[in-house]
Amino acid sequence: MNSYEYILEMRNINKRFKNLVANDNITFRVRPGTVHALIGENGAGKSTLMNILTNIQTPDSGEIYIRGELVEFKNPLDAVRHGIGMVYQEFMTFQGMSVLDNIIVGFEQKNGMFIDYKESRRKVEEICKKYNFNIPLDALVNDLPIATLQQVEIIKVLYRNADIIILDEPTSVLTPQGVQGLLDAIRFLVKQGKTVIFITHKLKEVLEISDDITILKNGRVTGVLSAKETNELELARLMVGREVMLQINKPQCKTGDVVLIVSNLKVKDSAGVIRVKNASFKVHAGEIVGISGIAVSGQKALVEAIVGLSTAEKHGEIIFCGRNITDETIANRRKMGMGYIAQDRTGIGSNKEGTIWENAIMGYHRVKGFKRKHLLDFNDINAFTNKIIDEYAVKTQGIGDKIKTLSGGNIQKLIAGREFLQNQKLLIIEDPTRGIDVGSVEFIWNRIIQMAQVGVAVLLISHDLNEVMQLSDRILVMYNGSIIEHPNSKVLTEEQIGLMMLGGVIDEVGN
Amino acid sequence: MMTMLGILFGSVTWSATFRLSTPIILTSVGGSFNKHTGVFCIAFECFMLSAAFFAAWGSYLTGSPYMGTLFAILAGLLLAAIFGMFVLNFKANPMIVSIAMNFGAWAVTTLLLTEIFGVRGYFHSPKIVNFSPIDIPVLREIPYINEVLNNQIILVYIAYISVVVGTIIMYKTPFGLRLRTIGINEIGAQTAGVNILKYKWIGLAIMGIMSGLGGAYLPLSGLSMFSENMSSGRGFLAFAAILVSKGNPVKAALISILFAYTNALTFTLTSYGIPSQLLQMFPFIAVIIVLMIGNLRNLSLTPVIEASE
Amino acid sequence: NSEPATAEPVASDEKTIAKKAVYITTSPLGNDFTDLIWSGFKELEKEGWEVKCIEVKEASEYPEQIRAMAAQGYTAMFTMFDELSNVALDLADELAEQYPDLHIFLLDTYMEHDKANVTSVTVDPFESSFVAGYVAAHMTDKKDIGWIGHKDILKVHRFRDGFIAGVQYADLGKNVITAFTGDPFDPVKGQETAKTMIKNNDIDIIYQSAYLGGPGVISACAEAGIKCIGVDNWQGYIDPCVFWSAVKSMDVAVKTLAEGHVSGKQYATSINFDIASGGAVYDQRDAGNIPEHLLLKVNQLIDDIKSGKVDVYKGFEQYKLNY
Amino acid sequence: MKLEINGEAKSAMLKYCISIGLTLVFGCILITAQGEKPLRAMGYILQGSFGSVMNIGNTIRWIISSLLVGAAATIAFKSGVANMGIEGQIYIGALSAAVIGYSIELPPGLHAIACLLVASIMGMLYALIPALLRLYFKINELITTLVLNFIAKDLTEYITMWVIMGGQQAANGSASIATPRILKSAQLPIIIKSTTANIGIFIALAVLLIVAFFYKYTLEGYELTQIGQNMNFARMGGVNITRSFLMAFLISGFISGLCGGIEITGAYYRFTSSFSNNLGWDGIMIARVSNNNPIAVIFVSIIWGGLKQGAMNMERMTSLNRLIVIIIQMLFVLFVSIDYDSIINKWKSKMELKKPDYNGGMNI
Ligand SMILES: Nc1ncnc2c1ncn2[C@@H]1O[C@H](COP(=O)(O)OP(=O)(O)OP(=O)(O)O)[C@@H](O)[C@H]1O
Ligand SMILES: Nc1ncnc2c1ncn2[C@@H]1O[C@H](COP(=O)(O)OP(=O)(O)OP(=O)(O)O)[C@@H](O)[C@H]1O
Ligand SMILES: [Mg+2]
Ligand SMILES: [Mg+2]
Repeated sequence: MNSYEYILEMRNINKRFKNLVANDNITFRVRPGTVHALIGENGAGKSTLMNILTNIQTPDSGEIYIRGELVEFKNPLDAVRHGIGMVYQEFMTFQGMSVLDNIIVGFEQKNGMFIDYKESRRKVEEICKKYNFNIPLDALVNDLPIATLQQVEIIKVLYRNADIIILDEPTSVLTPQGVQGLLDAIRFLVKQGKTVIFITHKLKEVLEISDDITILKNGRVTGVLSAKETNELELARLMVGREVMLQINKPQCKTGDVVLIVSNLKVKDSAGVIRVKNASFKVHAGEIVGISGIAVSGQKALVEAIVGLSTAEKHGEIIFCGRNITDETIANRRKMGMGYIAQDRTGIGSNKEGTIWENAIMGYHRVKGFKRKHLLDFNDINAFTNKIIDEYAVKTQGIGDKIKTLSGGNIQKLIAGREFLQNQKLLIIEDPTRGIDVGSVEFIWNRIIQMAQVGVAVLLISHDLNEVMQLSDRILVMYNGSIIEHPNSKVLTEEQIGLMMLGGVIDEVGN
Repeated sequence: MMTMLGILFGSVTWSATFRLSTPIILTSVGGSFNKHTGVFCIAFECFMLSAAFFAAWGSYLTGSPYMGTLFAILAGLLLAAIFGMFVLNFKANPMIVSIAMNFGAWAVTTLLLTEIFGVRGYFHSPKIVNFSPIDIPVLREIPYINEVLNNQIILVYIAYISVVVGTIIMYKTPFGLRLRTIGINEIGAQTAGVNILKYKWIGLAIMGIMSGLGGAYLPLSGLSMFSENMSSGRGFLAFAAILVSKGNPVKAALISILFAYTNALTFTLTSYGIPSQLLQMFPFIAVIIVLMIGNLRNLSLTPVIEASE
Repeated sequence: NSEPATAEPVASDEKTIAKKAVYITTSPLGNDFTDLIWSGFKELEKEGWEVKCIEVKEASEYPEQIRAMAAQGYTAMFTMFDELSNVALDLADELAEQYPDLHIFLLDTYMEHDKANVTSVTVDPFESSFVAGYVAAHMTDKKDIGWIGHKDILKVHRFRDGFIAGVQYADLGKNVITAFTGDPFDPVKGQETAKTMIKNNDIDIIYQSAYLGGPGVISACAEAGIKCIGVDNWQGYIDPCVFWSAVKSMDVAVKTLAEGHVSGKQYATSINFDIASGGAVYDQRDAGNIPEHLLLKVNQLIDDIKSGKVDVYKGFEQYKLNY
Repeated sequence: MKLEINGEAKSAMLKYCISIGLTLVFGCILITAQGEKPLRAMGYILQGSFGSVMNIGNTIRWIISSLLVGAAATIAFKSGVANMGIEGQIYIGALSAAVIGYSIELPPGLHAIACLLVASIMGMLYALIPALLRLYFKINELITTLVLNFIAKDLTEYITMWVIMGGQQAANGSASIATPRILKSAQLPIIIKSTTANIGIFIALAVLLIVAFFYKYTLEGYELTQIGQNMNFARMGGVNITRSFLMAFLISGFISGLCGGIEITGAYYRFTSSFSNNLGWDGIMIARVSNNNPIAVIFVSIIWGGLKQGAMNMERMTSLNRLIVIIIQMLFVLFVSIDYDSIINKWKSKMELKKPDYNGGMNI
């Protein structure tokens, strides 16, 4: 029915950042009414290509054809007018505004000079109805769970009449159920005639949902495949350029003494809302305990209380190596051997204005070795920083470089090195591989397992259920502030855990 | 002797409040628009002082306060443009630019005073024509209201109208919605098709125009004069109002009124022999108290510092 | 206006003292009082003096400016207002040693000291305010008279209390209402203070000593249609509502003192250019603004003050300076 | 580490060179417009600031305060404290020094030290107010410190006039609002005769060197830097944020108070109301111009002090107004604030785009 073969065609796109070639003569074609997956390592150039398509960035050279016609965008609005809409990896929500405002901004229905809220609302409601979304339009976006925010973002794109919808790593924040919901939504969108470009690091999803797959590596296209004719291993090889182990072989570790006991922990957030209710669990030396749960079920508050970033309510207890640390300072907890990898690697885990060495010693700068009395000991600092750089393969020019010149994966390796190389007793690790490519994921997973093998207790909190299942000896599920432990969590399937994350009850044998 | 109630609620205090708040309201409403685009600015002292000078000069040259105000607006716009050029185009640190401009404005207006009028300190001339008070017949019949609201110059009414108009623009129009998104999430706004740079410039322009109006009030409210440092810290008060109100025009106006009211009180209280130094501290202490009361719900006995925006 | 002063060596001849006068002021030219004083220098310039005005901005630069002008060979140095004069006094011994020809006149400053090369020169506003008070008491139709100053400081109290003393002396049962604007540089506050005072009280005359706030007070009086008394210099030019100005004839003082110094006259440590020593307390341009009989009374009063028959400080002894 | 210093130093040099060049150009235009010869005027500025021992002495007098306010602002801004209240803290410190200076008798030396110590502590306590408001009420210190400046000026004036002088004439009969003169024993020794250059310069230099050393080599300095750059990062690393924030705020107030104390014991010898205007803002500008680098603060202060001093000489020697120099100073600050790196990069990449032989960056 169409007079064109490709609804979107990007030809010979080139884009350079200083000396870095982000897109090297890329040609990218999408058939109408299909789901087209765009995959590749971190920094392969996926987002850049999409940013060029949405005119957030301008290409150095190259042409874009939409429905067979050459188009030239002058601003992001032009892209929208041509029916291109993108759901960004970092959601583009406006804190403190209502969902409705978030959706309509930039494309408000007008009534003379004013926003016609009535008409706007009617249009948004119409879309919600058509695509089966159920969203409270008057709620402030701050209060919404991530999955809902994602729906808001999708509605936003639909509201702008997009035909080509780009989803940048949409599944990394969702539970399995959430992922299924999203995939269903995508299928539904395609049925309605939309075209979807799907960016992800998760090859399973790629194979499940997409029709065609384009693979980028180092800014170049290394393969265009049909999903029916390929498999995970081939995709991984094309992405990384070598064979990648997608399944970690985790040896059974000997578990030792109890390192961490959390009992009856209750935590309120800054607004006074109870986020953790009577949580109790134990972590042993040499054991990896995974905690999974949908977003805002309390993991963040739990971790903050254990690490000491927030204070728990009086009646609960956190016992670390036999000592009650409920009211201890962060510094003391760290001194006792508690390491922490924060989920937000640039906001909390590192200081982007700081140098590599400044980032490498944080948390341990008061440890003997880094200091003599009150002075910093630069010999030791240099030695330690170089050790991280070597052992954790951090790609950098020198330890005086600013962190902001490192890529996300390298920052994460630096942080991991910092926390792992300190003879810890307990490691609290949040989402260690979020947004990181398969090569680096493999690296970090291996390191975590190594830590457990040498007898470190690991508490792993991840939104990626696959990660939790691959690494953990035991899996705790967090639901609505409570910890649910299944007596034999290793026998559970992804779907069963997913169900628990949503509040379902699974009996002992797994029904 | 007046009763305390008479002083606190009397028409004398309130009509003075009404007038004194005018320059601060005008400036802070304008600055609110800029605030929402996420551009930090404390150069209001510069805008107001320069605008005051040009208002006086314009009125002197043309014999019309309206032309004087136009001069002031243009001066405000020009300075906002200079500020924008440094901050937006040259990526200069807005705080340094603001501070430098504040002091530069004092030096430049003083120099202009010497160069143009050949005087130092102040220039007074009947040729600087003031706005004349407007008599609104409807108000004339209502006793208290008449004394407070009636017979003010047009800028006073414009200030209060600007609060309403500003609020409507900010919260009811597409323009306002888009503007507000920039300060919250710049890239997000960009993806919504908002031309960030354009909106930032518009925000700056509104700030310039409104500070120009605020500055024009000073020489043309009946004084027929310009004097060195005439803005007397009102720019900083406007800045404080914007910061405290987080860019909400209504709240900014309320803070401005608080400043003006506490100041107006002192004019009566000074006749009771209270040392003027103590009275001068009034508005500032009031704003700290208001902030403390406003933040009571944040009160925590175990102090925790959150990174400020 | 003045040519750059080349740093000539100080004349070595003992008898002749170079005719170089410098005016160092903390308050820039452009207000009535400093302008008035500067006009005294202008007179000197006409008679072949080299004159220079230095406006100092911050207290921290005072000593440096004083030393520098001494080093440039100025022989008659006039410093204005107490803060600056205090500093000059502190430097007096040091300067006396290095620049024997230099004499420092502390204008509008009263200070008790023992430095031979320093003379504190006052034109006490008390007397002119006293006379203004006397005039105001006669001119008002109301029971109360207003007075507005800038800051609640001693200097300004002299204006206020002199005025009150004058009103009391007139003995017409009038009462003075006082207020401060709080800020010497803010005319808007001057205006609002006056408006408030006019509305709160039934008055028809305000005497302003509000510095740059003064024009604000005057414009408020003009708008309300009441009369105003100006200060320092003749301020009738600002608005006709200023029917009287309590002037301080500082210009005459400057000229007399500078010329006296070069002609070898020795001065006491303090001098008051008061009525007794020939100072004027009002400007002739205002003479026609009050009824003739009152003018006669005023002139009589001035004569009485001159002859000592009337003691303006009666009841306000703390303001009496020991010359 | 070598690499960082070289790279940053290079771009800093470039920045200062371009700014000075631009300032000179605009300065010349301004001076010419005023009917003076730029070279002559600049000559007088140089002569006035460094042309003779006495002039150097007077320049030093300015450098002292510039150094101290620069240090106070640097500490605050480097550690993430928006202390706009340096001015107010100076006032409180100055008044305290004056009170100790005239009211008690102590041996020389000791007396001066007591004055400075009390001044510093009072400055620090005044900084404690906004610090506590931030800690307990979460009120942004930007507003409170700004407001407390105004309060400090009125408060010191009130105390001087009504409390110390009892609303009466000053001790020598003068009508200025001033405390009695401090005793000889409380005065800082003068290092160059006939000037106000006093040993405060050594104190100020020592303060800056200590600050520089502190941030570069000590644990606490490291922690404060990290807080200034990313508070959440520092907290995650176990840094006691509350304590450090308070510490930075208080040290900043302490140095501001010290500055006030040195002003009194080294230059004025008595507290006079409204004795300084701008010192606090000067500090913020100096710190920002120096990019919060304590060593750069020293150099910028020398330029700053020299300009201030030279400007007065220029005013005395030419028909020019000192305002010109203030404008020139502001232009310098404005030009230094420009981010030349990003402009040059932008410009470079524009030029590169225009290269016709671009082929995807294959041959880099
Ligand atoms: N602001 C910058 N200045 C200089 N170089 C930068 C800057 N930002 C990124 N780079 C360089 O770009 C490269 C990739 O950065 P980016 O953060 O986009 O990678 P990424 O896609 O997250 O990769 P990964 O997470 O797999 O390491 C890095 O080598 C980094 O040195
Ligand atoms: N604004 C920029 N300035 C400099 N370099 C950039 C910029 N944006 C992207 N890059 C670089 O371009 C390369 C491609 O980045 P891009 O974001 O497209 O990667 P990606 O494939 O989306 O990676 P990820 O999977 O991490 O999202 C990276 O090396 C990145 O560092
Ligand atoms: Mg990335
Ligand atoms: Mg990406």
